[in-house]
Amino acid sequence: MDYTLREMMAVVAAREIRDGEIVFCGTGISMLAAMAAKHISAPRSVIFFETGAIDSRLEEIPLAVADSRVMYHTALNGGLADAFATMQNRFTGSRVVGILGAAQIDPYGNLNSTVIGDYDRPQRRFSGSGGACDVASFVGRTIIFMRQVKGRFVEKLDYLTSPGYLDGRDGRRRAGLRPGGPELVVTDKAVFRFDEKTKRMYLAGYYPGIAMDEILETVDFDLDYNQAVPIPAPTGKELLILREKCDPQGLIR
Amino acid sequence: MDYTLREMMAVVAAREIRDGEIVFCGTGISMLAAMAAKHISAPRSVIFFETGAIDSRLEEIPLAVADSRVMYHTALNGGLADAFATMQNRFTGSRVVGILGAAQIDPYGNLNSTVIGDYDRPQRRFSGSGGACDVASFVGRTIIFMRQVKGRFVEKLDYLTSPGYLDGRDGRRRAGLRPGGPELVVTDKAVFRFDEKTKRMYLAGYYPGIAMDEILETVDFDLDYNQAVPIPAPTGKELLILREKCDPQGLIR
Amino acid sequence: MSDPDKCMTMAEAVGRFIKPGCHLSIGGFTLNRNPMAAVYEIIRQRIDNLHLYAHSNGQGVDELIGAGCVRAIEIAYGGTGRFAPTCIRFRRAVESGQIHFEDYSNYHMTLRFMAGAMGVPFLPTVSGLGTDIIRKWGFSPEFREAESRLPREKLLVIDNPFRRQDDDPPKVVLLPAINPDVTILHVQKASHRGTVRISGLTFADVEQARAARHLIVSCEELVEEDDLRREPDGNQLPFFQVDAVVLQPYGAYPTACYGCYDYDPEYLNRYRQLAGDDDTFQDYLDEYVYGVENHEQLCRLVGPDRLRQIKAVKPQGYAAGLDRR
Amino acid sequence: MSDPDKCMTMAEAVGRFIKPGCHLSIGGFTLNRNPMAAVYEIIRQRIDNLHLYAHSNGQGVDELIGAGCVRAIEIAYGGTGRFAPTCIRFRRAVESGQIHFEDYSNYHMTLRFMAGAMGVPFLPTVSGLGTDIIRKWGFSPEFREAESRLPREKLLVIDNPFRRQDDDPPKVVLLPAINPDVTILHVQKASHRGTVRISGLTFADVEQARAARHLIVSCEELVEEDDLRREPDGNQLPFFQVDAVVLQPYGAYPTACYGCYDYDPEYLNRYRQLAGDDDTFQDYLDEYVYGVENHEQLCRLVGPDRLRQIKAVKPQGYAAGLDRR
Repeated sequence: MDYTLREMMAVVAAREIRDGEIVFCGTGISMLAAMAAKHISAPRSVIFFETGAIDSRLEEIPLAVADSRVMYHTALNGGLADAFATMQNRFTGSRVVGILGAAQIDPYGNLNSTVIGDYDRPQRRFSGSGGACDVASFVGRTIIFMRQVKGRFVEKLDYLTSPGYLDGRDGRRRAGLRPGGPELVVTDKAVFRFDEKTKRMYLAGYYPGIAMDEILETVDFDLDYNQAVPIPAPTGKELLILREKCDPQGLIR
Repeated sequence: MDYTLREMMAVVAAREIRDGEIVFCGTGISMLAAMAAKHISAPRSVIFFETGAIDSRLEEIPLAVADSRVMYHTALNGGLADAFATMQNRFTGSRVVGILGAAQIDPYGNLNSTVIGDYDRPQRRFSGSGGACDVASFVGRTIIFMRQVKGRFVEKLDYLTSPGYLDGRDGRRRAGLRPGGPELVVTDKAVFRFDEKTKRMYLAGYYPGIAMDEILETVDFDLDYNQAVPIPAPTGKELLILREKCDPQGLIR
Repeated sequence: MSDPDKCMTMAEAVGRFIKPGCHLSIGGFTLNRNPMAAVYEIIRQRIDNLHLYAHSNGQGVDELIGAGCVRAIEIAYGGTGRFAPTCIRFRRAVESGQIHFEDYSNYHMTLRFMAGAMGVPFLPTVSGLGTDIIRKWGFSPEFREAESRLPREKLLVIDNPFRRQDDDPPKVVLLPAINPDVTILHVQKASHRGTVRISGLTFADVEQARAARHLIVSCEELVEEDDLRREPDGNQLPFFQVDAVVLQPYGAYPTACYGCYDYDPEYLNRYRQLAGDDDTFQDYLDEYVYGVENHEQLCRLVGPDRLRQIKAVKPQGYAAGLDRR
Repeated sequence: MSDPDKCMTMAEAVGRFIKPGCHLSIGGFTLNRNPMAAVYEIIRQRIDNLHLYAHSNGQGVDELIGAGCVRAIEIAYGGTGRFAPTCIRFRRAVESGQIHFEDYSNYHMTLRFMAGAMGVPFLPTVSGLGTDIIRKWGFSPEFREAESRLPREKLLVIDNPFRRQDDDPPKVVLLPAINPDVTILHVQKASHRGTVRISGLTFADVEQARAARHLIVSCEELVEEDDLRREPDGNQLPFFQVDAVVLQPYGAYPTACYGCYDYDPEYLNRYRQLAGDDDTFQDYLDEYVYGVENHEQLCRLVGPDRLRQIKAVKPQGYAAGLDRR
């Protein structure tokens, strides 16, 4: 295998980004995916950071969404208030695809990036929402990066930081949220999507060389895996884009 | 008399502005007063426009608060949202003195700049609030310019555009407004203030050469005039400032 | 950078986006940066029944009303500074019952645009408590009921649910969001893609732009996207919020455009005179609006001398010493 | 222009405005423009029991917590990008129950500062409906009751009173305003009077500044007021909102300051290692914070070579090619 699993993940997500979309990115692999998408499938997509940078010229990969690298040659350098308003805005928000990550995900694509254990006195504390809850509440659709390890795909989150489909079906509508929600979960082993009606997660694809069991044993809830298909490995061109155009220093890889 | 009544009005108001205050101005005579204050009593006062200009270098008198002349050499060129937030802000708002004008005033310093007659089908329509209602709601104190003619000082306004003391005493508090309210009314004949307790208007002073009757016959409500004192005419220095520094083209005079 | 070029003529932009009955807001303030080329084009295309949202957008609003394009207006201030302390055709239309109207304050209207831009149903303020702006509603219940895009309430006063201290406000006024079908701005610079740079005060332009479904931007100068990106801190709107870009020198004339030209006192004084009477106002429209095919022709009609007189100087950004009587 | 000169040293500014128990917010975001010189001075002056309001103010917040200055924090994100996906001392303090904490989203915190800046008791959003950010409150009722400056409710969900159309939001979340005693920013340029110019992203600095009773601004460069006024469109804060101006080159170090210098990967990597253990963290503080008298000395301690490596280049505004592993 001449690519890393993180490269595979970035490519799989990049392929999903549509031309002309506004791509909300966090740090790390989500940024790599958004950068790659501009070279692969979506040359007119716009990279957009919650810190207020729009369409940055990313000559080097930023190590945080506040990295000065996101401020260079932008269409606009605003602030948080502008950025989140653009996502909450009824006209622009629906054109945004958000890329998120989390510590835990449940069958309906809800995310936990706050705590493992009790909220008040957690076993393990994470960063917290940042803009994730906002993005998940506002935008047209989201793509979620997860690590495919035990304890991450759980029946019930320890803390629901960012809304997916809540309790499924029209759960978002009932809670007062807009349409939207996760479209795709990308891990280091597989890809998951959500049933159109029930909004429950199913296995949609698995990577070359990954056995089905490796996936299923990490998922703590009932999972439909009958629709799963093999996902093609990154092409040479895709890898070249990642390595030469997006992250030549290998900071994310 | 070697000065116009408008000059007298501008000087009287300018004398009231305290050093270091942020002076909210409208067009016309209020701008002249604010400009003059910087040369007379309040060199460190800051002229501030609802359009978002702060501390403009007014080399020529603006003919509107959006005149490009207010945008030159400012500390900041913002917008309406910034300007009104600065006044509504609990820390900066109390440092602002607002200068307003109106078509009608009542005994408690409430102002009408909207209509004479019925609101829906008025005899006479005026510009409406603009920022006046906001300023009157937010800032530490206001100074009001009025013309001293029949029909302007009325028992009951046809439309209450901008709050003074509402129905007097703690009327502002009862309505949910902050402290503040008008401190001074300056007309082309006289100066009025408000009783500390009842918040009702009284005659505080009259201009040189003005007979008491000229004032009283224009006021449609009971007016205490026992505390009225003569107001000194503009000094030569004050007139020089107005004519040479503030409005050399005589656009307002 | 391969986005479609959004440039078009004003006639195209107005024709494509502004329909009869459309909910519209225009940028600028009283006598500065009103998108007058667009206003005149709307009048020429005789687009009517417009629902206008205005804070203090003086001259443009008055001409749209005068020309009969406006059915209803939500407004804070109908004035054009010293040239018309109360806008003349606005005043006449209200006094004669020709338009539906409803009054707000400038901050109220700003908050309403902000709410629309932010995608929230309302924003709060403490402005206006105890006033008739809160008590008296301009639109009738029937009008509101029929116009399904309007909120049922002009505004609402609620108790402050977070009140704890004595000096916390006991009540707040909630102002409903505005989302116009179209906002039109006139700015100094824009790129073909639509990235926008405004110099000087921005008024409520940015909020109005972001609140709208469609945005038309006319500009004094069409510049390369790269030029604007060399100093992105100075830009106000990203390209993806703009639908049409119109290169329109003197597009704010006869109002001012900071850094480019001043307002034209002669035009505005003449307007005031002619607007005072229905017949002479019709003459004004016939000569200055219907009588020309586009804004370039209006500029030729007033002539190069006049335009030279109002040319802005540096560093002031206005026509220093201009005779403004 | 005769305003009093607001310039003072960081020791004076911190000593004068920041008191034990004070409600504080700092500017910047994760690893950019944190007012680190001020943070280190607060630690050196051993000011404790601070109530911190943070969105994603990574490095500065983590060091204040680690040094024991913080009693309670309201926060959206405790991370410093790739150098610490979860801030290390923050994590430890929460896991060991050393601080009171309460979670919000970044937009929630931004709105709370905006509300404070605007002088309204709350602002609305549709973010967070259905989540534990709304259901689970971090501060206990007793803590809230005792802290009379906190709102009684973390936030409130209400029905949208303007709902008319099906696609209007049925509910909104109201976020209570924050008005810190002090906000501290680090910026590129300020004048003696206090007029402020920030280059690059402003994050939530302007809202945080305007929400506060007192504002301390440290700057890379102290410039003439007139210089800033030649292009006032680029300024963010007027002088009358600023209480103290501190000339502090490298005042954001080891975080970045766009256009001036980058973050220092070596410092931040070392910090991560040392912060992971209570003893080595104490060593870190002893050497880098308590062991120096001021920020100039810290800069000397890390040495000119390191500062040269992170120097920003033009036009990028960061240290192009910097080894950031």
